[in-house]
Amino acid sequence: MFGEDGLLNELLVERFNYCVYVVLLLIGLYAMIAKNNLIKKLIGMSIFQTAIILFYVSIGVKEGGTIPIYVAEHDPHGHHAEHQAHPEEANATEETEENATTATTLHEEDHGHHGPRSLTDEETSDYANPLPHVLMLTAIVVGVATLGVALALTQRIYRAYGTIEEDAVLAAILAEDASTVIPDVLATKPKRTSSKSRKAKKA
Amino acid sequence: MSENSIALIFVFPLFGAVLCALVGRKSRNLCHPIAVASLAGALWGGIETLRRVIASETNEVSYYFGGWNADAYPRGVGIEFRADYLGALIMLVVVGVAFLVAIYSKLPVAEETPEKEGPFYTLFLLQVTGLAGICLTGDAFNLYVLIEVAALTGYGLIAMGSARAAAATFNYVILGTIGASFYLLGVGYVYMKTGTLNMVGIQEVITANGLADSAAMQVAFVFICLGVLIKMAFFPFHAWLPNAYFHAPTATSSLLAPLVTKVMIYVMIRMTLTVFGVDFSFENTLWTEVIPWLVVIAIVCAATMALAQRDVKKMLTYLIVAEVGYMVGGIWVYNYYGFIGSIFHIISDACMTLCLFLGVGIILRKRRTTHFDGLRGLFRKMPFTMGGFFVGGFSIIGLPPTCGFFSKWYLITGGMLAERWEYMVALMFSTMVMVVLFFRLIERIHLAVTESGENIGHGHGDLALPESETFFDEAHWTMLVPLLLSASVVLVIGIFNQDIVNLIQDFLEPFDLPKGTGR
Amino acid sequence: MKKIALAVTVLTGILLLYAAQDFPAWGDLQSPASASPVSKHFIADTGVDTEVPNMVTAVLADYRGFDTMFETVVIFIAGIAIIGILRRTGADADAPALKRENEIAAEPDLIVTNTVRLLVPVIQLFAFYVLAHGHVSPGGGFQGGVIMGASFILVALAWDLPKAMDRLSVDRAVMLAGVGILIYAGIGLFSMLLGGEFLDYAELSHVLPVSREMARYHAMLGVEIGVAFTVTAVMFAIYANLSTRGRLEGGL
Amino acid sequence: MVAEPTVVNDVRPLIAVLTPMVAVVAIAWSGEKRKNLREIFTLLAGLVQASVVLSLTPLVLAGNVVEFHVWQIFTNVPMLLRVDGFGLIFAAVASVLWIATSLYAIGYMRGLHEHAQTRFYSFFGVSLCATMGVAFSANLLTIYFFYEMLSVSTYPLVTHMQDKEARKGGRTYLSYLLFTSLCLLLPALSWCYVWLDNGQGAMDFLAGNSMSEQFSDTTQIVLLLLFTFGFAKAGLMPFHSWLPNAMVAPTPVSALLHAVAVVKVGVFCVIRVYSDIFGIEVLQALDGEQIMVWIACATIIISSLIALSQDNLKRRLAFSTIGQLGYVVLGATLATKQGTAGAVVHIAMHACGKITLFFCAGAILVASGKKYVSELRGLGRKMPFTMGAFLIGSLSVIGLPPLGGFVSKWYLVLGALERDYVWVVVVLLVSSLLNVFYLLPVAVRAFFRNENDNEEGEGGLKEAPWQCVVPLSCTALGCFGLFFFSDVLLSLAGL
Repeated sequence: MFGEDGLLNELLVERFNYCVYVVLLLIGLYAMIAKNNLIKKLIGMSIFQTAIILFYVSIGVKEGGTIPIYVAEHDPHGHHAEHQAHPEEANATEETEENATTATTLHEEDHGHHGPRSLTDEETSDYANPLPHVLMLTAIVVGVATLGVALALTQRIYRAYGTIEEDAVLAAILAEDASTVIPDVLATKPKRTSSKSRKAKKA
Repeated sequence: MSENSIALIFVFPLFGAVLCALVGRKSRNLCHPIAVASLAGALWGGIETLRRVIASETNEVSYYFGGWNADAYPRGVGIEFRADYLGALIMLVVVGVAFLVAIYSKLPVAEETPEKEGPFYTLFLLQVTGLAGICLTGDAFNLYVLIEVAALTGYGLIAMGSARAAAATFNYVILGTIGASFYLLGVGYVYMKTGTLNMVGIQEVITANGLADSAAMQVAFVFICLGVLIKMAFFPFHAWLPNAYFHAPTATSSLLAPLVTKVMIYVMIRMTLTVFGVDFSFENTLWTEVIPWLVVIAIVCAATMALAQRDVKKMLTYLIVAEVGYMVGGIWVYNYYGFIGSIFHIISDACMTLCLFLGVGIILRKRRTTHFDGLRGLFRKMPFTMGGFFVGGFSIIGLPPTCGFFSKWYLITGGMLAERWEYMVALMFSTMVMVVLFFRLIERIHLAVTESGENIGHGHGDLALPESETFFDEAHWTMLVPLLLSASVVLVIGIFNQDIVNLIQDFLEPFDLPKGTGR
Repeated sequence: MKKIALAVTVLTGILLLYAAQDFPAWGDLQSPASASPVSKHFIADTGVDTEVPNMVTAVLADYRGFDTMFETVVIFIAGIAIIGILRRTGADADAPALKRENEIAAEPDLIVTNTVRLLVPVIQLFAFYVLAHGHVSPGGGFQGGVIMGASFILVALAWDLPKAMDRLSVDRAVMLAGVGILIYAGIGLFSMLLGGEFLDYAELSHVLPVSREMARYHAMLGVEIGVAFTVTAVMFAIYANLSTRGRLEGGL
Repeated sequence: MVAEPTVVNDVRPLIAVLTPMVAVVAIAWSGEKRKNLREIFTLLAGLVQASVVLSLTPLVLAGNVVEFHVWQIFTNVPMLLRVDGFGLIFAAVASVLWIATSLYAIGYMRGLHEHAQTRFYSFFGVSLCATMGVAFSANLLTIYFFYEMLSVSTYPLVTHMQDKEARKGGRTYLSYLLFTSLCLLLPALSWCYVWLDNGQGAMDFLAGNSMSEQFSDTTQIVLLLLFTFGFAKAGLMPFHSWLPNAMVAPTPVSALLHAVAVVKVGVFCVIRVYSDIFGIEVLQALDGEQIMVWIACATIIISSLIALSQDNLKRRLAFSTIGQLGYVVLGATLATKQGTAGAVVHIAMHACGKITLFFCAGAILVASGKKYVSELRGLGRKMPFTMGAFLIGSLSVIGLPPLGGFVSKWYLVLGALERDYVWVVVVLLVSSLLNVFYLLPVAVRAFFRNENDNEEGEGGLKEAPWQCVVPLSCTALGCFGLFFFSDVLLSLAGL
């Protein structure tokens, strides 16, 4: 696994992104567990989640692919718009398309319909995979929400214990525990009756 | 409407939640009826779904959101909800438990979190939405989103209690996020190697491409399991659970304690059976030899810790951790009966934990404490409440004919057939611990003895309890009825376990799990 | 704790690196994720299915619209949970406000307020642009909503919270967030009532004078607006609660 | 199994089981305020139950079994009630003695002004329901259900006094019974259930014995041990000490526990497993099965020796019970027809004898407040009926003709001889001698020793209330009756 031609080289050169995410993730994980300050823990949490986002986005990359938004020639509305508003421009694109190598016939057929068409395999390889991006939008949102709630908790803890250091909070909680007396429900009742009877005697 | 029953399960609570948020500030009293009504709707949808699953030929019903069905589009383009017996049963448990807790929570919520009814019921209903969704979703990433929905609502619901609850929740947030992130990472690996997020799709690709030996897939499995284990409070990762549930408001702990850990075990079953497949999950010695021993340690340690508690509610939280060990063990003994036991235990444990937590909530409300010392003579005051509570306790111990007996029965059978003696010993040990725990409780509740052993009242003549203590003081009906209902559900599930087990067997049949030993 | 953390970190690192050897090459066109039928369908057929040029938006709001609905719900939950956690009730509410050290009861700075006065409309206009143009360019409900929320937060920063709350009170924000969810889920429910599955926007073509594909296109705009409502409102509500520890008064 | 018995479907077994439960509802409804009504319900339930059970006798004597299918528990394992001869003997003994115990309990509880009598009668009813269930169970799982039900429902009875001692006794009681049933019995049951996959229905008591085909000898021995000790109610050593500890209970409970319901349920279950799950032939053929005989014999001898040293009358009787239970288990382990029959009949004989003894102990407590053997001097003259009954009960337990105890011991000896276990016969004789040593001195002391010291209030000592005396006289007469009508029992037991 650690051969000279093996992992290290491969990791550092070919899979640099993956390495970066691993490092970030470990930093975040360590901070979440080891840090004493609650806010620092949360910073670790953010780093941790960011690392995962980086990883996911790396999956979606395609060599030579662009962002997953249709370029004008593939745009389902592009043709309508071009034909109606800018006929010359549309013709120009048409020419470049015909010069292009891909799927001319299909394209012309599509042209006839003036509607959207399905992209060919080779065309699809020009776009990055949109799915990881979508997933990460969700993950980001979840991360933000978690962070928000965690910050609110931190404030609540600070309000109650006046500190955001974990060990200090723990010490405060232990002190609180030690001072709480369990109310013994049954034991208190007879006293009350006896005080009543005492009153009765006085009367 | 019937074909949309799956959607109804969460449409009702979702709209109910928003409604609660909207009316919550102005007219707080409306929130409770809204919550109960929307959960009743969800329950109807759930029953309808189960009915449809039973009626269907393949024993499963798929529902494609946005109409991206698998016939016209590649599988996994849209999000699929797939109700099979496993998912439908556990979803029904989730909704049913939530319905009972919703009725129950009228008084505790108003008293413990005053002026916060709106946010409380909003989060409550969304929690149910998330949990029910987890049981049905057929998409690995959607599962993550729903896990987070359940987790976030859980944080909010718990932290609405005291400052102590907030401090406990913080731990939960940290561990919960680590767990969910590990799951997310695992799903990322799976997606990278298979190119799909649909659970069935993943399984197909694993078989087709022979991914069983892939390092990335193995690590993905480890991460997903790790994440789920953290989320279900499996023993070394349990640290968040006892405090969080202990300090949570009554209604919260009554909802979360029966459901959250169980649903996560469902996720584990789903991952091992449906997503990764039996061959992948149970052939790799990297984890199949490790997890059963972890289970043993988990059960023994959790049971021992429960034994050390002097507070009912705290004790119950540790019992949950021990029960998690049972169910995980049931999966990893890798046997047909083990799986039946595990799945049936999810159902029965949810019901009996509900029963116990509802009982504890009533105790807390009456006595202002759940410490052992505060339990004396409760049986005289609230015979019905305590009767229901005892039924839950008997079920945890595993006495027939409560459902706890049957799940334990199948777990033991599974462990025996798989010749996992260490698991059986751990089960026996924890059973004994539970006997001790519950009869210690029963002794106090029933016999009115103090901690030091002195007796209130003497053996002869009437018990010399203070006069105020002898009269009958039953819980309010909104709290009592759900408790008694849950107790009777514990009994009914036990008595009619055969019907449920048949469904579980139908679900397990295609997976070709080992049924016997090499004896 | 440090030692445990170190051990956990090292173990996780080993696992991660062990897995890394099995990864497909960087940007590999043939990697399973890129070559899968699902991914291909998204790229090749988004236009056909929905007429939306931005695949991310289409996947987000339509193909995986159910995810996104719950994503919005997550935001909503965060807002509600923070309010639930931080709101003071009973005796807590009557407790006197903590006097912070070095508190300066200063008037808002003139330069800052005037700049903000000029900036806010522009920011809000941009938010609308990002929202509405999400179909054809990067953007959408979340992004637009965040920008919109930021404009309110900016007001609160420049003046103080009550000033911002004059425009959007926290109560109203909660309502707005709920309305956002209602819009999203309502569109889903409406398409269900029209005979499709939940969130099957194509069914809206029964009531809209457009084709099934264009119905999806327009419905996506609708749900994005719902998302934007929720995000705007919750962003502001989170800020308002966090910055004042749930007291909702005074500045930062 | 010689011939397949005819199966008759009848609801009467269910009625017999449920009668006490109905009575419990009525008792709880009557409550403390309507004492007489409550006790009438108790007696009424006992009468109904006994008559239902006895009405089944002709059917069973004619070679039928009566069945009632309640519901399906597992695949192939229904909750099934079935009455055969063996079950009927036990059910009849339990239900008839319940009437006696109820009557006695009325006198006892009122005499001592006990608290929480409603609870007492209620749980008494529940225990009876469980006992009936055990007697009529048709398979291992059904029997397990009722067995556990009995464990739990007798707990409030054992801890009835609610003091420290009761708490301790209750704890020991439950921890022994539940530990054994959950940790030994449950795995054994589950082990048996495994056979069901082969379609054998091996948990049913009527099914053929496939044990030897399925398991190796070692496994069978392990199963045998798990079952024998799992049914800890049988009081075999070393799982016996719950029994003396449970003596803190009120005497009617002790009588019920130690003579009728609980301990007999234990040995009943053991016999069921030996003769109907393993089967006599299998056991005979099994190597190492003698270990069970040794355990039973050791229990008999050791418990008798311990009984000698007990001064507390109830504790002495408790250890005597352990020894007598050893006889029953011994009969089952002998694995011969006569041995088994002896064991079955001994259940009835000992029940009748021992309940008499306990009734007497209770009557003495009610009348004089005395608990210890050493205090009983001269009591025989003050309480002639009670002590007379005690003498009869003692003789029956010792096994002298013409009392019931003789019959069962006779068949046990026959069974031992059939297996050529001469040493077992010796054990039986020695233990009978020991019985003489620890039981007779009680009666002797009561009748033939003058009271040396006149203490306060001794002069006014009279017999116990009639509700106490009548039942104990009846059961004492029953000891005679059983001897003369033992042929009915034997034919029911399959001889």
